[in-house]
Amino acid sequence: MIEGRGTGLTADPWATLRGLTHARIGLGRTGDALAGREVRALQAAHAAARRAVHATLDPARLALGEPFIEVKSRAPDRGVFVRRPDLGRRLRAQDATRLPHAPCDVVFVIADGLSALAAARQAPGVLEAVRVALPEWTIGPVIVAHNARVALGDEIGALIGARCVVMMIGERPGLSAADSLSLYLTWGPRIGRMDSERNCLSNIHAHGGMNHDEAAFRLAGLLRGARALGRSGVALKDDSMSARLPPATP
Amino acid sequence: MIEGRGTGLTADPWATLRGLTHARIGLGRTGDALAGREVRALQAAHAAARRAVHATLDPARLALGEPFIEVKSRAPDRGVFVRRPDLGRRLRAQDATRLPHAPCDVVFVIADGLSALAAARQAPGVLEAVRVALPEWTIGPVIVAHNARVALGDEIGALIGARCVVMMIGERPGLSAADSLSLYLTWGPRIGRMDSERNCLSNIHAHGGMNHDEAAFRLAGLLRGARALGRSGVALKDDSMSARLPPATP
Amino acid sequence: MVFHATLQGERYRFDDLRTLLARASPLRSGDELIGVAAADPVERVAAREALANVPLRHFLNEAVIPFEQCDVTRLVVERHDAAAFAPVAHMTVGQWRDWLLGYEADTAALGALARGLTPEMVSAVSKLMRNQDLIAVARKVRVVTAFRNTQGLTGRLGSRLQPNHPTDDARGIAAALLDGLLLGAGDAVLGINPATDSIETGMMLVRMLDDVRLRYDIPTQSCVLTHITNSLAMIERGAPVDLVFQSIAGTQRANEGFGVSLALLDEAHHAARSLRRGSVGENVMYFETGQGAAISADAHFGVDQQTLEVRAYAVAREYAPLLVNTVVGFIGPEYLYDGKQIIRAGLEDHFCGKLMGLPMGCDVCYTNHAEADQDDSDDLMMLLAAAGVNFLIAVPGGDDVMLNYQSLSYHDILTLRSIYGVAPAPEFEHWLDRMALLDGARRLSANPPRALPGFLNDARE
Amino acid sequence: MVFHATLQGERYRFDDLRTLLARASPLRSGDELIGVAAADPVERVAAREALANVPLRHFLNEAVIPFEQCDVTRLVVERHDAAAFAPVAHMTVGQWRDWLLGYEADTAALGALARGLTPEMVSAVSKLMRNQDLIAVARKVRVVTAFRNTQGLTGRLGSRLQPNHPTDDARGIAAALLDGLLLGAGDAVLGINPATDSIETGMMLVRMLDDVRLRYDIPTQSCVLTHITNSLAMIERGAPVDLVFQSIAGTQRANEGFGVSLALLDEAHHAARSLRRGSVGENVMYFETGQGAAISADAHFGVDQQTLEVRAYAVAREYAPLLVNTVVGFIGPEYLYDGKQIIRAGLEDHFCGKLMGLPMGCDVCYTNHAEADQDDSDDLMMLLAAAGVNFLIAVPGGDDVMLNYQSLSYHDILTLRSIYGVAPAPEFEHWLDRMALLDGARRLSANPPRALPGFLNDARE
Ligand code: B12
Ligand code: B12
Repeated sequence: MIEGRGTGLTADPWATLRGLTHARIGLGRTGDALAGREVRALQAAHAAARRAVHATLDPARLALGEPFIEVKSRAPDRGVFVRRPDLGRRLRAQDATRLPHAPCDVVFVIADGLSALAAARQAPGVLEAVRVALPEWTIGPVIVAHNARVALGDEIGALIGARCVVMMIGERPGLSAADSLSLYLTWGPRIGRMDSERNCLSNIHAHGGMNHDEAAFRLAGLLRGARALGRSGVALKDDSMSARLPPATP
Repeated sequence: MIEGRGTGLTADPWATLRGLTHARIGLGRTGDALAGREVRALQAAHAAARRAVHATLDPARLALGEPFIEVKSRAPDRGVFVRRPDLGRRLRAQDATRLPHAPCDVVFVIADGLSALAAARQAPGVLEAVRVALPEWTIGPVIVAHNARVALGDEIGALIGARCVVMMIGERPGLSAADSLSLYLTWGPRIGRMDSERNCLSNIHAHGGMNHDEAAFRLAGLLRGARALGRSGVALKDDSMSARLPPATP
Repeated sequence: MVFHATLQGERYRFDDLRTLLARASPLRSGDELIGVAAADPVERVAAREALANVPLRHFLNEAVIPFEQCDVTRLVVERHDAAAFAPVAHMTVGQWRDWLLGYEADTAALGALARGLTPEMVSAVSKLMRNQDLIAVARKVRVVTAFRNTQGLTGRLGSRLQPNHPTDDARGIAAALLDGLLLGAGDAVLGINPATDSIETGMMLVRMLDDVRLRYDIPTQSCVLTHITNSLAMIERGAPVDLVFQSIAGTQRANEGFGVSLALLDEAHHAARSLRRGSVGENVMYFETGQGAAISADAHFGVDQQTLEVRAYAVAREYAPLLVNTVVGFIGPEYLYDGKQIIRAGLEDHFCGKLMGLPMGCDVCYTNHAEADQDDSDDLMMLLAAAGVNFLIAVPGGDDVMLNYQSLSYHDILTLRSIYGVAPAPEFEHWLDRMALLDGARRLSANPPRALPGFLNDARE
Repeated sequence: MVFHATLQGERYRFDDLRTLLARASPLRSGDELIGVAAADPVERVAAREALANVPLRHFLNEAVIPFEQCDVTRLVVERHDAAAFAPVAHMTVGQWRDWLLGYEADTAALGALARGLTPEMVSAVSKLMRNQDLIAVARKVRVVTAFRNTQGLTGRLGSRLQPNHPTDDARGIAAALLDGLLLGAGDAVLGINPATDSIETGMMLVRMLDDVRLRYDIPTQSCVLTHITNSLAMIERGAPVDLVFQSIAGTQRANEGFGVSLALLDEAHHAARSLRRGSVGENVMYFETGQGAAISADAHFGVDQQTLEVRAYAVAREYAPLLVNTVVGFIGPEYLYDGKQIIRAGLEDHFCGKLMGLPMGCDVCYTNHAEADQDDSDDLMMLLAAAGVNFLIAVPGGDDVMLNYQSLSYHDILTLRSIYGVAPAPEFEHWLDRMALLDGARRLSANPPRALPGFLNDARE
């Protein structure tokens, strides 16, 4: 009754299909249940993903090649951060007063979110590509934020005086990708913005996710759309796919 | 379908029986389930019992009327105590060196165990009655022990040089009695004694449990038996019931 | 109104219904986060005692969120059916709890009650219930809905097949879809969360799902779980949309945070029904909810997260959905800290949804920042099966590679079928038979990809 | 032997089988207490990987506690049945896990295996199983035993009626006994834990239980759960002893701490059987076990508490018991910290006991110093019912007023009967019928005390 991956005797009929997705398809089965090796593989991935949640962001290892400003939210550590999203959405007092007022079109925040790994691995690459895609935009100082939630960008953007803020933030780590980044774009950032007033690009990572160039391309499209519309959010759609042929599926 | 306690209309057929036990008999029922008021009553009792676990023993309020020696186990607080029975079975270093060598027939230890309340409410009364019941025995200094498990008596008894140790210790709090005391008697106390080498009298409390005089009477019987046998434990039986008529059922 | 209870010699005071409900709720991190949880277990029990004595009628007079500030409150008030409420109108919350567990409260009686209940009543009574009570009552309720098959029948357990992919790659999704179909999942819905917000991608996915359905003549429905405005756009552009999806919450403000309004839901409901794509029924909406959403959107008005959740069900039932599921462990430990809180919330949500008259399903799941693991999911799925849940969500191997969390696997559904003797929707079961996917003992065979030939035309099989 | 595994680039080493088993065990406070738990979740998974690769045969060569130091080890070695072991002899632990879950491993195959298994094999495989696996396999196993009724049949769930009293007051006990019988509990055993250690009191209680049984002609068995030496004394003095009870543990040393030896158990077994009091069967022993007992007695030899628990089952099966139950949540948070650990351990114990060939029941319970509550008990009782547990313990209102902990209530057994469609032992069910305690729907009526007239002769009824 055990079939699927690695039974050895017959050629695995799932082999080709497995190349199409990182999803756990065609798994070995016994009776109604998953084969033991799959259960253990999932447990191993779980243990690793849980470690990733508690990793911290080391700006030195970002290799940004440009100056940046480091800020922290009001959540003092990773344990509190996980339980207190409210604290992760506000700058601690000393950082709020320290941020320069430097009006610009857009400010980018590299934020740990729930995966510092994601910020470290994806954000610099995406940022570089975005700069190229937006030659005419004035871009504010890069901010590196610790223990940050998406809405922390609202306060940062407002203090800087940016027309738009882009949070480049680590998503909750998954089993297949513990380093997946999202970009959250908020036009007219200020404390109290709702999620429906933002747009999102997610799943930026190297395990079958969106690559840096694609992310930058889509983000640039969204930014231009937001500027034209005068706002971001539900009314603004990601129609970058129609903008070019053939559609990219990495 | 709801019947039992307090339905009002018909006389409660369980009323008399309920006088015979503190057990939750004849409870209201609905469908297969307990009536809601019984579920809530249990939850209320649970909340109270959990508080009792974390209560601490205040020797001043024991009103012992005689000198006593206070000792602590190696468990620094209630939280650790609950998780580390090994620490609750050994004296902390400074107390081990402080205890006098004072050979005697029996030493009594008033110990919080899992209910400081039980020790406070029952131990002094039982102790008083035991003294009366054992006029010929030499009794060592009373010890008051914090964060103590039963086996802590082995070390205490050995250091004092007592022929026997009696732990008067708070049992895990129950819903109906959060202040139930046990007496554990160990002949020839020394570190490493097994539970099969002790005897136990339990459920000493005022909610339908054993009263202080009864406990003292039975303990005296066991102590005499242990002395005669030269040991305590499985070989020694509590046959105090046969020693008198009528049998006591408080 | 002010409520009181005396417990263990102490007198407790609760300033209003909202506070009383919050203090009576089982411990959970979301309520702690917004500071409405009981200070300790004794206060919690005192609140339950006080709550037990509140007449159900009182809930018709005291709103937890003012009428003027929230259209969900207005909806509840306006749609309250006094006739349906009549059988329990004279009861307190405590008496009602006992009535619900009584033998007379059978499937018919409970079904007739739904429209007479407000979310706050239902939330209140759940707080007086142990886990076993939530299960025992919920299993007596049946909510049957239909589109291309019939969901919610006795002895049945539906499953949503969720073949997500991080870049919405059509072939990657098809591979995961095939995996699920071969394992007998997908009668509740073939439902993809698209990774991107692109309407074009959405159209492509809707078409692809519909093609598969037609090619193999599968009696099921499909859904692309994009924002409702995108679904409307897709319908306008002629895409074959079966079900319209939306995440909803229990306050007007939280729904605004999701970019939706009652009017928008109404519009979408009508648009989807106008397509007349159902064969055996006309339930066209699919909603997801989950404790914590309104708190996360800072739109909670000091109401406990579970009461807010049940208010979302009041929104849902306006639109006669085919499927509603709580995402329970999905939102994270910020709101449900560990396995224990997730299990309790899953049972509450299912119970409350069913009582409100919804075809409740559940996404039995946990995130990697929560204190939970597969054992907790195993427990919850078994308990929900005992409670007669309408459907459960399943993904390949239990790992969603796009949403980054662990749900059930297709295999878990098989396990539940064996242990609880339940089957998928009858129309779908018949299809499994027709495609020879079942063995002699009516168990899923070990089906190689070629059992559904031509699925990925150009992938070698 | 030394074992290795490489996980996420790191190489892990486990010095011997004992260590490997301990590191592979799910997290629990008892293993942390003695310092044998895995250092972190990654090491735990690595240990499981290594364990999966250990051939079952290896367990016949490496003892976790030396042969010379422990009579339980000797018992296991001497009684190992190589013929019964043959069907799985070529497998690794990992392969065996998959085999157990496969469809071919049916009731007959699993039953034939029991005597070929050592406790360490069984413990090992349980560590590779999720909660659902423990349930799915256990429910395939049937262990049928009998005395005055038949326990363990398919579709049945037995219950122990536990009418304890803090001073062993005969009338107080009778009142609680009556309560339980009227609620249909007690087919597994009418079993009193005497508060005191007095043989005379024990005799009084045994006689009282036997009187009740005879007066109402109840097809069940009784037991006074005193120390085995007391039971022997009672038998000698002519008391009507049905079952002999004893707490047992998984090492010789721990059993010494309980004041028992294999020889003593043997003596008691023979003494009880010689009374020939059973009517439909001759299983006369009743054992209780529970994770943590050997650790508490400082008799663990560095072996994890779950493996030690399964070793206790090897002791139990020597004496063909009618009933065995783990007391799971009873011993306390020192060994099973919270609801999650208790639930997991309950499922493990049931699975392992069944696989070893024991008629496993469970005391679904928690103490007031544990991080657990009724919801956890509700969950575990439901999961065990799904797993096909032989019997569960029940006390009035779920509150044991003598042992100071919360077990199930008689009502909980009714709930399980409804939800899982199970009934008490057939002989006992027939008796409930005869006494007109069931209603038309075969549910327990609301029976007033007078339904069993004359129970407490002098108490007004
Ligand atoms: C958790 C989550 C939710 C939760 C959010 C609640 C919470 N407190 O966490 C719930 C279940 C409520 C939710 C709802 C929705 N979500 Co969502 N969600 C996620 C998820 C799984 C993880 C997000 C994360 O890790 N954030 C990182 C942490 C560090 O930041 P945070 O500050 O704690 O999280 C905030 C944001 O994540 C934000 N958020 C969550 N979803 C969405 C969606 C959009 C469009 C925006 C702007 C913000 C947003 O809510 C959080 C609280 O403010 C992602 C998938 C992924 N791989 O990232 C999808 C994802 C972001 N969500 C998505 C969608 C579509 C939605 C919905 C619009 C679905 C619908 N049709 O209604 C709704 C409404 C969102 C809204 N406007 O609020 C899409 C976005 C696609 C896109 N490119 O636009 C994603 C990528 C998943 C998907 N592909 O379906 N979501
Ligand atoms: C917990 C418990 C157990 C646990 C102990 C393991 C543990 N680590 O906790 C287990 C399940 C293993 C157990 C076993 C037995 N127990 Co016991 N147990 C209890 C209980 C419920 C609570 C004890 C308590 O709160 N202790 C207080 C804390 C602070 O101290 P501690 O150091 O943590 O606990 C130690 C003692 O409790 C000791 N212990 C436990 N039971 C017994 C029994 C005897 C006779 C002795 C000397 C010591 C002893 O074990 C613990 C670890 O060393 C009591 C009931 C009650 N109301 O007290 C019955 C109780 C003490 N046990 C009792 C009995 C009879 C037994 C058994 C002999 C049953 C049997 N037939 O095998 C066995 C063997 C005991 C032994 N020699 O080790 C009786 C004693 C009657 C009497 N007057 O002699 C009691 C009163 C319950 C009863 N009436 O049935 N028990």
